[in-house]
Order: sequence, then structure tokens, then C-alpha cells
Amino acid sequence: MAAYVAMLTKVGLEHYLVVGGILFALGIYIVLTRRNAISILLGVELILNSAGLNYVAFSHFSTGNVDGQIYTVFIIMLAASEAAIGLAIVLAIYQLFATIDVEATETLKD
Amino acid sequence: MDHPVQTDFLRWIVLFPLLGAAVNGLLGARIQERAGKRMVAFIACAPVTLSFLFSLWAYSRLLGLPAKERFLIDRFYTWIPMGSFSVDVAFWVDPLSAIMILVVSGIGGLIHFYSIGYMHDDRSMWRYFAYLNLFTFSMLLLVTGDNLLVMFVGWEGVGLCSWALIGFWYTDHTNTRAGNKAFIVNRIGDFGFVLGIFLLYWTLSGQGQGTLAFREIAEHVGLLADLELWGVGVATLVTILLFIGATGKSAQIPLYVWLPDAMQGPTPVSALIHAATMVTAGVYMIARLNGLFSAAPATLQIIAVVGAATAFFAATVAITQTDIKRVLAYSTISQLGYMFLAMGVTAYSAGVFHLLTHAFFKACLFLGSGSIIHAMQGEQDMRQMGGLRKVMPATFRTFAIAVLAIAGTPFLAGFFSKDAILWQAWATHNQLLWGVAVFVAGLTAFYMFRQFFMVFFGQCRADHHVQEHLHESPKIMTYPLWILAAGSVVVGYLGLPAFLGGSMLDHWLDPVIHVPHGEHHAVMEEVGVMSVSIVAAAAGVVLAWFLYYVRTPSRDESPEARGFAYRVLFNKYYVDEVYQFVFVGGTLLLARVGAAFDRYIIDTIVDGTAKVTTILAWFNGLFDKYVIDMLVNAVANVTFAVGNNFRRVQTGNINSYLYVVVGAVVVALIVKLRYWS
Amino acid sequence: MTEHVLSYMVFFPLAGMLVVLILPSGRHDLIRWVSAAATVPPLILGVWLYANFDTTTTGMQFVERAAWIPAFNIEYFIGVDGLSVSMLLLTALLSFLCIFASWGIDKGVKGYFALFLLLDTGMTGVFVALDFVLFYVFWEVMLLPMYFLIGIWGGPRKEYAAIKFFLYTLLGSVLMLVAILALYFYSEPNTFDMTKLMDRSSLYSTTPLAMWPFNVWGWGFQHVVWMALFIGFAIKIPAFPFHTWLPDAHVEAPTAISVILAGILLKMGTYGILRINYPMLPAATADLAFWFLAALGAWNIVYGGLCAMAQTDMKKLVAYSSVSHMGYVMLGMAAFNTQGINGAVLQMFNHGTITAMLFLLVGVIYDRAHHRDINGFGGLAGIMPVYAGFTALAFFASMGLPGLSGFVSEVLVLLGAWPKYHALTIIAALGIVITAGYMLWMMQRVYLGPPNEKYRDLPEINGREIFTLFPLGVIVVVVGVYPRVVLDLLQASLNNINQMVISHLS
Amino acid sequence: MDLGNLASLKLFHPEIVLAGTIILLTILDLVVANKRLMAYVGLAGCLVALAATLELYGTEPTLLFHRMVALDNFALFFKVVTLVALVAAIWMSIGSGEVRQVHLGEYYIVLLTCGFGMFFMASGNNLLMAYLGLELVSLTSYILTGMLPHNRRSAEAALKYLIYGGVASGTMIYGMSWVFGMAGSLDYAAINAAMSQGDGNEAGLFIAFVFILAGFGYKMAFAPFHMWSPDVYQGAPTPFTGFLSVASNAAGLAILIRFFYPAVSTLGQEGIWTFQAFPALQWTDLLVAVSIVTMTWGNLSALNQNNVKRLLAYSGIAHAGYIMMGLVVLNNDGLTAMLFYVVVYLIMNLGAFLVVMVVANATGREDMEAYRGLAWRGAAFPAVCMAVFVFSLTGLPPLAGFIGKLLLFAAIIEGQFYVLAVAAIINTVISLYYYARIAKTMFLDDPGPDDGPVTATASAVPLLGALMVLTVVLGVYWGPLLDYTTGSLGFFMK
Repeated sequence: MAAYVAMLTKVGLEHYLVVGGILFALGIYIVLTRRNAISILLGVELILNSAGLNYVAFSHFSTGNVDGQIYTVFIIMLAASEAAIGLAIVLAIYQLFATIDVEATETLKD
Repeated sequence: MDHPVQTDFLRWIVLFPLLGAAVNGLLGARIQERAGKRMVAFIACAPVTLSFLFSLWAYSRLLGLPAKERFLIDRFYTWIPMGSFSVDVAFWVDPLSAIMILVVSGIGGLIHFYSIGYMHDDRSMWRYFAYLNLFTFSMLLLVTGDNLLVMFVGWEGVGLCSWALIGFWYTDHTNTRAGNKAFIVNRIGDFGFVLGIFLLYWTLSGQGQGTLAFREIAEHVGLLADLELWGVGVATLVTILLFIGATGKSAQIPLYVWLPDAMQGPTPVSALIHAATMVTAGVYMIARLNGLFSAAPATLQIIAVVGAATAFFAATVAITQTDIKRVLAYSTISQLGYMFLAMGVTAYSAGVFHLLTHAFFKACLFLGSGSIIHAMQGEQDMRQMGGLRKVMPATFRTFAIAVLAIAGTPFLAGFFSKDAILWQAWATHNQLLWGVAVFVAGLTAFYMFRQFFMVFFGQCRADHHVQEHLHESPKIMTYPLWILAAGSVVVGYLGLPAFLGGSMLDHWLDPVIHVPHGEHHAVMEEVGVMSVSIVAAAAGVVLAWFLYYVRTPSRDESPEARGFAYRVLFNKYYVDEVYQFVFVGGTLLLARVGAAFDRYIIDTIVDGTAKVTTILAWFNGLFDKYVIDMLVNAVANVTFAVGNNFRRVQTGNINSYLYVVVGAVVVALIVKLRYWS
Repeated sequence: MTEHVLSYMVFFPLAGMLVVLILPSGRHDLIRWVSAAATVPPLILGVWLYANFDTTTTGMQFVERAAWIPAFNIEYFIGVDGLSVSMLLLTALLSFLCIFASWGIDKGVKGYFALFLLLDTGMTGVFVALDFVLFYVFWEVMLLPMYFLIGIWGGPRKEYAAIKFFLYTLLGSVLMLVAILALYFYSEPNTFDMTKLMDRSSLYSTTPLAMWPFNVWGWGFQHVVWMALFIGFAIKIPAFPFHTWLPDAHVEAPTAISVILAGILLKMGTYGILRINYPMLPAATADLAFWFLAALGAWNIVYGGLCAMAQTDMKKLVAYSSVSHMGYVMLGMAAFNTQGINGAVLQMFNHGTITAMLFLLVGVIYDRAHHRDINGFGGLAGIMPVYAGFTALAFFASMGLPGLSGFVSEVLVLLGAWPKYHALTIIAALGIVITAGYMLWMMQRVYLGPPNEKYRDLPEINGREIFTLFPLGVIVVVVGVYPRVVLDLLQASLNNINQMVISHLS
Repeated sequence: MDLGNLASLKLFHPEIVLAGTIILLTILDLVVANKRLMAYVGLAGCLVALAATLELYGTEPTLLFHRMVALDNFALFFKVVTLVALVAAIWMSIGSGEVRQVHLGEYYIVLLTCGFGMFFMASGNNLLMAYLGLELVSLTSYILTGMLPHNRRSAEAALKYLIYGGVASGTMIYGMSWVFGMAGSLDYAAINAAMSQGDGNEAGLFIAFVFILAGFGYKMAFAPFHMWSPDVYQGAPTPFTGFLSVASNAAGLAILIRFFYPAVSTLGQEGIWTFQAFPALQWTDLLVAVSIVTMTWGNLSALNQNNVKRLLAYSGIAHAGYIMMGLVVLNNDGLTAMLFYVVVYLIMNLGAFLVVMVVANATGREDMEAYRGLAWRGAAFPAVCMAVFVFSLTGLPPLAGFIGKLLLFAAIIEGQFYVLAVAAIINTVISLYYYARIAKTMFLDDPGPDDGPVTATASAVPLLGALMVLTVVLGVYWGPLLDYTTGSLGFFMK
């Protein structure tokens, strides 16, 4: 009972990791299922953020230095630039195909 | 016999004809148009004459030596030096081969001269003489070669020339087919012959005496005693294999079928190759290796039986034939049967003796028939002839002498030689074979006189056109006839029976041929045996006289009109048809099967993947898709099939791509975690 | 000069190729003559080699060594023994003659002769290479030119034939490569030097591998390597299951290329077996010879002969006759005695010359009548007597008629095979009957009989063609009459190779 | 030794030069009208950088910027490869018809930036650094792929590439986070140390590795992370495709090797490596499987391709599989073989794409039919070169490709990976089908009626000749290159 209460009250590494894992899974799920290019990009963002969360968590609980936070900053930055480029490309797609449904853009195949 | 006399002129006996052949063969065409046919003929006849003279020289050299040392050798060069196996190109002349070279170059020479007249109108005379010389070369090589391999060279060489000469008029396929038949049947014989050579060589070398030279074989023949292979005595096996070769070359059952067809060639060729010389090669070979054969009694039995059977079989066929040359051809086969019978009963010298006499009278008969055919403008059917004795006196007389000789008229060559064989058969207690032989003697007399009467007596049944042009042949053709006829008379006296003073020939051959001196027989017995054959012959003559002289044959009597037996005989027991069907047909069938296997078998392999193949055929156009060789294509098609399925994955749909990624990761994880728990 | 004679022989054609490449592609005759000129020196050097070759020693002669890739002990290492010299002569001669046989090529002349010369270099190289990598490189160098020569200048189904030849051979050579590497790593210190590997032949393990199916067959490392090499070579020979590329390649290839194919490339298979499998893997050779050399050889003889009999295309017939005749080589080398192995190599040489003649002759008639259907001719002997004369010579030589070269080698092979394999020898001896059968039959249908009106006025064989045929004809006769011109060359070397195996025979 | 920031700059010339060039180009792009100039400037910059790199080659291994970047021959080797590829790509771009349509200024800037990223992939001594380099390369690649204006294929390819790359790299960074958690740092040396002490749990570690492998794999395009490459190759402008096919592969390989060798394994005697983590974690099996699947998948898919660029993409996948063979044997011979193969592959593949470009310039087509009878349509030289390249790719002597394969085969046979060897043999034979098919189409087929003559782009010819000569020469005399690659195995580890 006490342990259970402790677990509820005192949040530990595991909780973060589980949340990160869930985020990652969600991201993958979105990426796999969505047809809309934008949503797929969002899925990718989720994946990246799950990783970021892990870094922060690890750096706080286990390594004890700030490396993790620094990594996370980098990740956020990359996510941003990726999103920027992604959106640009999606725009181009929209101009050429008049849709951003990835199933509509299947000219390249064997 | 231990110190052979080294000489260096024997090679010329062999090489002269080769020279002639080379000159005529390479330049003949030009020579013929520049210098004319006479030149060609000269180039051809001169070398043979020279060989004959050299043969006489060799013969005289032999005479000069004491009987035991009559043995000349001429080592030319080492042909195949191969470790323990070393073969020289060497020629030797001993009493046996002396006789042969005299016959070959002598009778061969006569036939060369005869051919000048006979082939006078032929466009490619040069080719003819080139072949003829080449044949003489090969034949001389065959008889003078001092070891089996060199002999085999000649052996094959004569086969080649006979092929070339049978098919000499190659624009007619019946001729070329006959030629091929002769060659291939001989090859079957050679198949046995070479295997015999191998077995003999390796058995001897197993005994530390690997050799193929006749003398050494004769010396070491004892080594073969009680050696076995596959449960058969090696000596027996070797001799049987060699005998297979002999049946091919000398037209014995079962390989005799080529000889009658061989009559498609020019008649002088039939005389030289298919009567006097080549066909006797088998007999010569056995006589040459008599020591070896004597060591294999089983084989001798076989040979004797085959010989007698052939003699009988051929004779029966001969009595119904209407083609003048075919009669002679079957008679040749039959006479060869006699010789093999002689070999079989170890009467080697008697066999050689018959070979000698037969060479004369059979050559004479063939040349005579040639002269007749010449006069009849190529007609060979005896039913069209008749009454020729008036128009062609010389041919008639010589032919008569030869017929008498072969029929076994007392005191002519055939009589003595045939009788020697019969007597030996009797003396070696082969009464049954003797009986057969005697009966065949009667048949021989019958069919020879049948021919004689049909051709020369009665009214001429040829049409007018032919009759007007009937004429005696030119001297160049008749002189050889006379010489041969003379030979058919006198040669017999070389081998008189014991009670008439004994055989010079036996004596002459004694050093090389081991004549089994059986128990002594009473003179009366010999005389009695002899008289029986005389009676048989006489009976044959009389019968022929009744059937073909008294009631003269009609112009176009057809064998179909006769009884069943007659038809069977006339159609040579249908052996050709059977062979054609069984062996030729069989081989071709095999060949087709083989080729088909090569082309189609893979189909069945592919059938399993046939569906895939058909589905994919269209893009398989990369390589020809209907190509038969399916093995490669099968591989190709299957690969392409798989490839195609891979392509399906590449749908172009990004989600599916990602599925692949995640799927892969998951699979990896699952596999790994599984393999821990 | 003399110490680099082999290198000159190998690379002169290559130099010729470079020259051809820089020539203007329009100047056909110039290109032809230059290529011809490029093949002359190897021929002369070959004759010189023959004259100065020491037939008494078994060692490699005219050896050249130079470091190539030290890191892997790869050397430029070439040399010859009797076996190689005989093949070298054949290569030099046929390459020279085939240039003239290719005179009629008029599409892409430049490319044709360039590739041909490259091919020449490759072939010569294979016969002199003593370093495995070098050997393999030369081996593969032949592949591409052959592919293009068949594929570009070939007949109607050239592409199929070319790619088939290519795939078959590549499969074989990749297996060979693996085998080579296996030997390389098995040797200590690692080396590609063939002579060193031969000296080490006793070290290769023959203890059965644990892996199925080798444990069942009792195959060790040595056997597996032997097999890998053998398949590579069997494809070239070509031995029974791998022979189907041959008829197609021959039928489609231009005459000269057929000549090279049959005359030289086929020999590389048997050459490789003698040069590599025998000395390096003697134990495996001793174990596997019966089935994979002797039995397969005998089967080749009969099977090839029968297939030949059923063909109606002259080239296909000759191609199958090659399958049959190469069978003698395999049978002979499996006899492991002087007669057999010498006969085998002599047969290689003879088959090279005889089949070359046959293909040239078929080419002659094909150039005139533009088809090769055996039943489509008749009576050519009357129309083209000289041509018919050459044909007769070639046919009878191929039939193994005494006095011509084929006879000596076949007799030696059969003689050698007899003591070891009675039954197989009997089967193989059937070959002499079958060969006579299809050769005579073809001769009868094509050259004899009533002249075919369609070809009444075919021109007689011309000087250039005679020039290509005559030397071969002379060789066929000379070797038949005096085989020592070749045999003396071979004996020492071959007996040496033979000895290595004999000690392992059980 | 490891240096601080300022000290590091002394050993940082190549990157400085390259960065300088990029900046210079950016400025020029604003001021200069003649965009041709950009190409030459970029070319010059790359050559200078190349010189600088070669000049650094052989300096003793050093860590720069507080252990973030490693300076060792290994890194320098890949920098050279990258620069060579850059030079070739720029040269190709000059002659390319496609590239002419795009905004040249940006094109060259982004292209160089992509190369710049590869520098860090090769030299990153810290997973983060590696990741950053990888992302830089990816982002620029997306841009270059999608650069062709008003071109559906190009845009679509870019999108696919983007999403695919995003997911892959995301997965990778997530995997890295676990490694970080277990090792407490992303520094290779630290990871190595942690592993040798054996803390962290196996399952977690394995998951992490697989995730990381996914990221690397997508860069190197080995199965099953290759799906993007055919589409991207086909969509992107040909010169960039050529660059991508060789440089991106090389960089991916570099990062892979760095992670799996110096980071998680240690070098023992005679160049034998031992995997530091728990022995049960037999990731070589995984690599064998990956390698076989990759080469087979690539070859089989290539069989029926009709678009030559796409065909080359699949052949590229297959070659990635071949290269992987060197990875499994865990010794320096394998590494040498891989580096060697990278160089050879660079030469022949660039050559092949160059020919593709030449044909595309003349006919505007990339499908097989465009090559029908090429040799007889006035383009004999490109045709011959193409033949040389494809047969070299097949691995036939005496061409460079054969030596590459020889070394790889040697490595795996020595390591007794016979299954792998057999698979590779079969694949070699399969690959002959489609390579020979190209040669066949060019030489054996006769040109169709509507196949016009093809004239080689002037600027392409010298490069083509150079590459072909190199292919042949390296096939006959490869000693020096071998020494160079062997020498490039110096890692910095501590």
C-alpha cells in the first residue's frame, strides 16, 4: 500500500520513460495510419519529442549532468527545421497535386 | 629367326604406290588435262610395277637365306614412343608376307593395267588411279607391317579406299550408300579389333612383355596361358575380339552384308579389293597370329563354324542371283568361308593356299565379268546375256578356265586348295563341317556353271542395240585375263597333297606357321575323301547343265514366279532388311532420343514452375523465350518471378514503406527476445 | 628479348588492339592488316619457344616473376611447361588464321578486331599464368570479348546465345574464384603462387566435413574445392550437364569465333583440370576421377556422338562432335598412365586443329549458300572439288582415321583407359563407330549424290580460305604420321603431373 | 590528446574552407548574375578543401572541440571521398540539363552544405555529433531532391524522403536516448567503457541498437530501410542522385563503422575486433541477415527495372549489401575491404550516372529504350564507358569492381562465413542479368527508327574518360589504393 502510494506521489524515471514510450508509439501509429502529409509530420514531431523527453529524464535521474537537456535543445531545434522544410515540401506538393493526401502522390513506383 | 636381317628397301615396296597416289591425288586433275590419261595411267602403274619388282627382290633375298632365318625387317622410324608402349613403323617380310606382297603387287599390278582399258572413258580417271594406288599402299602396309598397330593402319586404309572406290561414281546415291555401309560395317569390326589389341597389349605388359610386334607376340604367346578376364581365358577373348575385326573385313557372318553392295564399284575394283586382296586381310591376320589362335581352341571352334556357315549361307544365296557380279560376290563370301574354316581347323597353310589360288581365279572371273559388262555396255543382268562365247573368245576361254578352277575340277588350282581344306577338316575330326563343306563344293560348282551357261551359251537375249555393239575387249584387258587364267591352273601345284609329293607351300611357310602334324593317315583315306568332293562338284555341274543349258533360261524370268524358298534365297534371307530395321533404325532412334533429351527434358523440370514461367513469359522477352534450352531459362524465369513479387512491395505508398521499417524492427526485437527467454 | 618472350606473346595482341582503337574506323583494310600483323609475332615467338623448349625437364621454363600486389602476395608470375607450350602454339596459330577467316566481317570492323585481339591476349595469358589471380584475371578477360563477339556479330539468336554463354561461364568462374580464395587462405603463408600451392598439395585436408551432404559422401575440404574448380572447368569443356551452351554459341557465333571457341576455349577446361586440379588436389582427383572424369568422359563421347547424328545443322553437328571428342580427353586424363594422359593432351591439340578446320569449312559453304542445312545441299564434291578434298581430310581426321592426327590421340586415350576401366573403354570405343556414322552420313548428304541444281555455280574455295585451311591440314597429316612433334613436348611435364596423383590412387 | 575549441581550429582547415566557400557562395548568389561562376567557385572551394584534407592526412589522431569531433585518417578518408564526390557532382551539374532549370545559387550552396554535413558524420566522436551531421545531410538532401521546379516526381520524392528520413532518424535518436540512459553519455569512449563494465540491460541495449541501426541503415540504404532510395533516385536531379548514391552511402557507412567499431568494440591482436557488450548480444548474425537480405532484395528488384536511374538505385542497394559483408567479419581486413569498395563504387557508380545524364541530356529520357543501339548512334564512347562501368559493377576482372569484390570475398571466406559467400555468389550471377542487359541494349540491339543520334555533353566527356580509365587501372594495379585504405584505419579511441 505504502509503496503504491509512494509510486503515485513520487514520480520517478520509470514514469518518464513510460510516457516517452507512449509518445513514441503514438508517433509511429500516426505515421503509419495517417494519409495527410501534415499529420504524418506531426507524428514525426511526436517521435522526436519522445526522444527529447527521455534525454531530459535520464539526465535528471541517472547521469546527473545537463548533457541531456542540451541534447534536447538540439532535438527541438532540428525538429523545427525539419518541420520548416517539411511544410515547404508539402506546399510544393499541394501546388502540383492539389492535395496533400500521400496516397494521391504515388507516381513513383515500379 | 632370332637375328632378323636388317634391310632398308622394304619401305619402298610400300611407299612407291603412296607416291603414285600422292601425285595423282594432288595434281592428277591437272596432269590429266595437260598430259592426258596415258600419263595418269603411267604414274599409277609404274609404282605398282616397281613394288612388284622390289617384292620379287625381297622374295629372292628370302630364298637366299636358310629356311629358319627367312626374315627381313626394315625399321623406318619410331611412330608412337609412349613410355612402355612404343610402336615402330617397321616393315617385315617373311615367307607368309612374301606371298602376300607378291599377290598384292602382282595381281594388283595386272588389275591396274586392266583398268587402263576399263576406265578409259571415265572423266576422273586420275581420281580412280589415285584411290587404286592408295589402296595398294594400304594393303601392302597391312601385310608388311611388323606390329598390330601398323597393320591396323593398313587395315583402316584399305577400308577407306574401298569406301572411296565403291562410291567412286558418287553422283548416284546407291553407290555412296553402299560405300558408307561398307565403311561403317567395317568400323564395327574395327571396334572389336582395337579392343583386342588393347587387351593383348596390356595382358602381355602385365607379364612384363608389353608389345604389339608379331614376332614378340609369337614368342610370348605362352604367357597368356591360364590368364583370365571375366572368367574367360584371355587368349580366347583376344582372339575373339580380333576375329570380330576379321568378320568385318573378310565379310563373314554376321558382318558380311556390305560385300554384295560393294559391287556398286567399278568391276576392276571388285576384282582387286573385294575378291583378291582386301577381303582376305582377315584370313591373313589370323594366319599371321596363328600361334595366338592355336592357343585358343574355343575361338578356333567358333571360327570354323562361322566359316562353314558363311560358306554354306553365301553359296545358297549365290544360286539364285541374276546379277553377274552379285553371284561372284556371294561366291567370294562363300570361298572366304572356306578359308576361315581352314583357319578354324588349324590348317593355316591350307587357308593361305586357298587364299592364293582364289586370288587368281576370282580375280580372273571378276575381270572377265568386267570385260563382259564392258561389252554389254554396263548391263549386269545375266538374263539379258547368253551366247557370248562366239563374240568374246578370249574372255570366254579365260572365264571357262577360272570357272573350272573354282568349281574344283581336278588338277586345277581350286581343286587342290579346296581339297587341302576339306582334308584337314576331315583329318581333324570335324566330319560335320567337312560334310557341309563338301555340300558347298557341290553348290559352288552348280552356281558357277549356272552363270557360265547363262552368260556364254544359248541365244543372246540382249536387245539389238546392245547386240550390234558386242565386241571383244582390247588387249590391255585380255592379257591380264590370260595371265590370271594361267595362274588359276599352275598355282595349284604349289600345294600338292601328301600322296602327290607334298605341299611346297607348307614347306615354305613352315618357319612362320606352326602346322599341326596330326596322326598319319592312310593314303587311301585321303584319296577317298578327295573323290567324294569330286563327285559333289560333278553333281553340281550336271545339275547346272540340265537347268541352264538343256532348258535355256528365259529373258525375263522373275524370281517371284518361283517357290517360297527361291524367293527367300533370292532376297538373301532378308538379312539386309532386318539389319536396316534393327541396327540402323535403332541407332537413329537413340540419336533422336539423345537430341530430344538435350532439348526437351528440361521442360519436365520446368513444368513444376510452369505457371510462373507462363505468367512471366511476356517480360522475359529480354531473352528469347521460346528457346528450347530450358535449364537456363528456368533459372531465369524463377528469379524474375521472385523479382516481380519484390517489385510489388515498392508500391509508392509511403505508409507501406514505413510499415516495412517498423515491421522489420519489431520482427528483429521479437526474434531476439524469444531467443533469450 | 628472350627472357620476356612470354610477356611479348601475351601483350603483343593487346598492343595491337590499342593501335586498332586509334585507327580511323573507316579504314577497314588497314584495320584488318594491322590486326593480322599483331598476331604474327606471337606465332613466330611460339615457334621459337617450341624450338628452344627443353623437353627433358619437368620444371617451368621461361619463367617471369614480378611483384604485383605485395599486400596479398599477388605476383605477375608466368611460365610454361610442355602442356602450356602445346596450347600456346595452338592459340597463336588459330588466332593468326582466324584473323583471315574474319576478313569478311564488315559491320563494326574496328570493334570486332579490337575485341578479337583482346580475346587473343586473354587466351594466351591463361595458358602462361602461374599466379592464381593472374590466371583468373586472364580467364575472365576472355569472357567479355566473347560475349560481344557472339552477341554483335552473331546469327539470328545471337543475344540468347551470348548471354547464355556469359551466364554459364560466369557461374563457373565465380565458383572458381571461391575455390581459389579457399586455397589461398588454406596455404601458410597465404599465397596465390600456383607452384607453391602444388608443393603443398599433401597438406589440404581430406577428412570429411561435418556438413551435410559432404559427411555422407565423405568429402573433405580438398574434394569440395576440387568440385568448385571442376564445375568451373566442366562448363568450358563442356561436360555433359553443362554442355548446352555450346551448340547455341557455335550456331550463332561467326565462323572465326566458332573456331576460337572450339579450338581454344574448350581446351581451357581440360587444361585447367590438368594444371590445377591434378597437381594441387591430387587426393581428391584420385577419389573423384572415376565418376567425374572417366565415366562422364565416356558418357560425353557416346551422348555427344548420338546427338550429333540427329542434327540437321552442320554447325550444330560439329559442335556436338566437339562434345564427343572432348570426352576422350576427360577419359584419357583419368587413366593416370603415360598413354592416357599424353593421349588426352594430344587429343586436345588435335581436336583444336581438326575442329578448327571443320568450322572453317562450314563457314566457307555458309558464306556461299547462306544456310547450313545438311539436307539442303548435295553433290558439292562435283561442284567444289578442292573444297570437298579439304573437307574429306578434316572429316577423316575427326573420324580418327589412321595416318591422321585424330587416330594417334584416340588410340592412346583408349589404350590408356583400358587397364583402369574396361567397361568404360568399351563404351568409349563405340565412339569410333558412331563418329564414322554421323560424319559419313553428313558427307554423303552434303558432298556426294546428284549435284543440287540450286548450287550448280557456287564459286570454288578461294585463296584466302585455302590459306586458312592449308596449315591445319598439314598439321593434321604430320602429327598423324609423326606424332612425336607434339608428344616429345608433352611427356616429361605430363608424367610429372601424373606422378603427383598416382601416389594417391587407392 | 583532445583539444579545446581554439586549439582545434588549427586542425580544422577542410571544414573551415568548405564553410567559407558556402558563405562566399551565399554572398555571390546575391551579387553575381552569372550563376555559372558559382559552380566554378564551389569547385575551387572543394579542391582547396581536398588539398587541405590530404595535407592533414597522417597527422596523429586527435579529438577536437572537447571530444566532439575526431580527427583521424578514417575521418579524413571519408572527407576525401565526400569531396571527390562533390567535385564530380558539381562538374556533372555544370553539364546537366535538369540542373539548369533550378535556382543554381541555392543548388550549389545546399549541395556543399550536404557535403559539409557528411564531414561530421564521418568525424563525429559523439552520437549527438553524428546525429547532427546526419540530420544536416538529410535536411539538405530533402531540399535538393525537391528542387526541380514544377516537377511532380521531384516533389513527391522529396516528400517521401522527408517523411521516411524523419521517422528513421527519429527512431534513431529515440534509440540513442536509451544508450544515453545506460552509458550516461553519448561519447563513444564513455559508451565503450560502460559496455565493458556491462551495466545496462541486454534487451534495452538491443532495442537501442536496432533503433540506431534503423537510422544508419536508412542513410546507407540497406534493407529493409532502403525503400526511399528508388523513388528518390528517380525523382532527384541526376547529378545529385549520383552524389547521393555514393557519398550518402559512404557517410552512412562511416557513421556505422565508427559506432560499431571504436564505440562498442575494442581492437585486439592482429586487427581482430571483439564486441564489448554482453556476449549473448550477437549482432553479427543480425548483420549477416541484413546483408544477405539487402543484396538479394536489391538485385531481384533491379531485374525488371526499365528506368535506368531506378535500376541503378536498386543496384546501389545491392552494393550496400555487398559492403555490409565486410562489417560482419569483425576485423581490419573486412574494414579495409569496405573502404576499398567505397572508393571503387564511387568511381564506377558516378560514371554510370554520368552516362545516364548524357543520355538524358540528349534524349530527355531515362528508360532502357533510350539506350537502344547507343553505340551505333554516335555515342560509342559513352556506350563503351557505360559497358566498362556496368561490368565493373558486376565484378568482372580486370576492372576495379572485381578487386573490390575480391577483397570482400577474401574477408568473408577467411572469416568462414560460407553461407554469406554463397549468397554473394548467387547475387553476383543474378546481377549479371540486368547489367548485361544494359550492355546488350547499347551494343546488341539495333537502333529503332525514331532513335536519333546522341552527342555526348562536351563537359562530361573528360570526366567520363577519367572515371573509365580509373576503373580499368584500379582493376589491374590497385596496390597503392589498398595501402591508402589500410592506412585509413587509424581510429581515435580512448
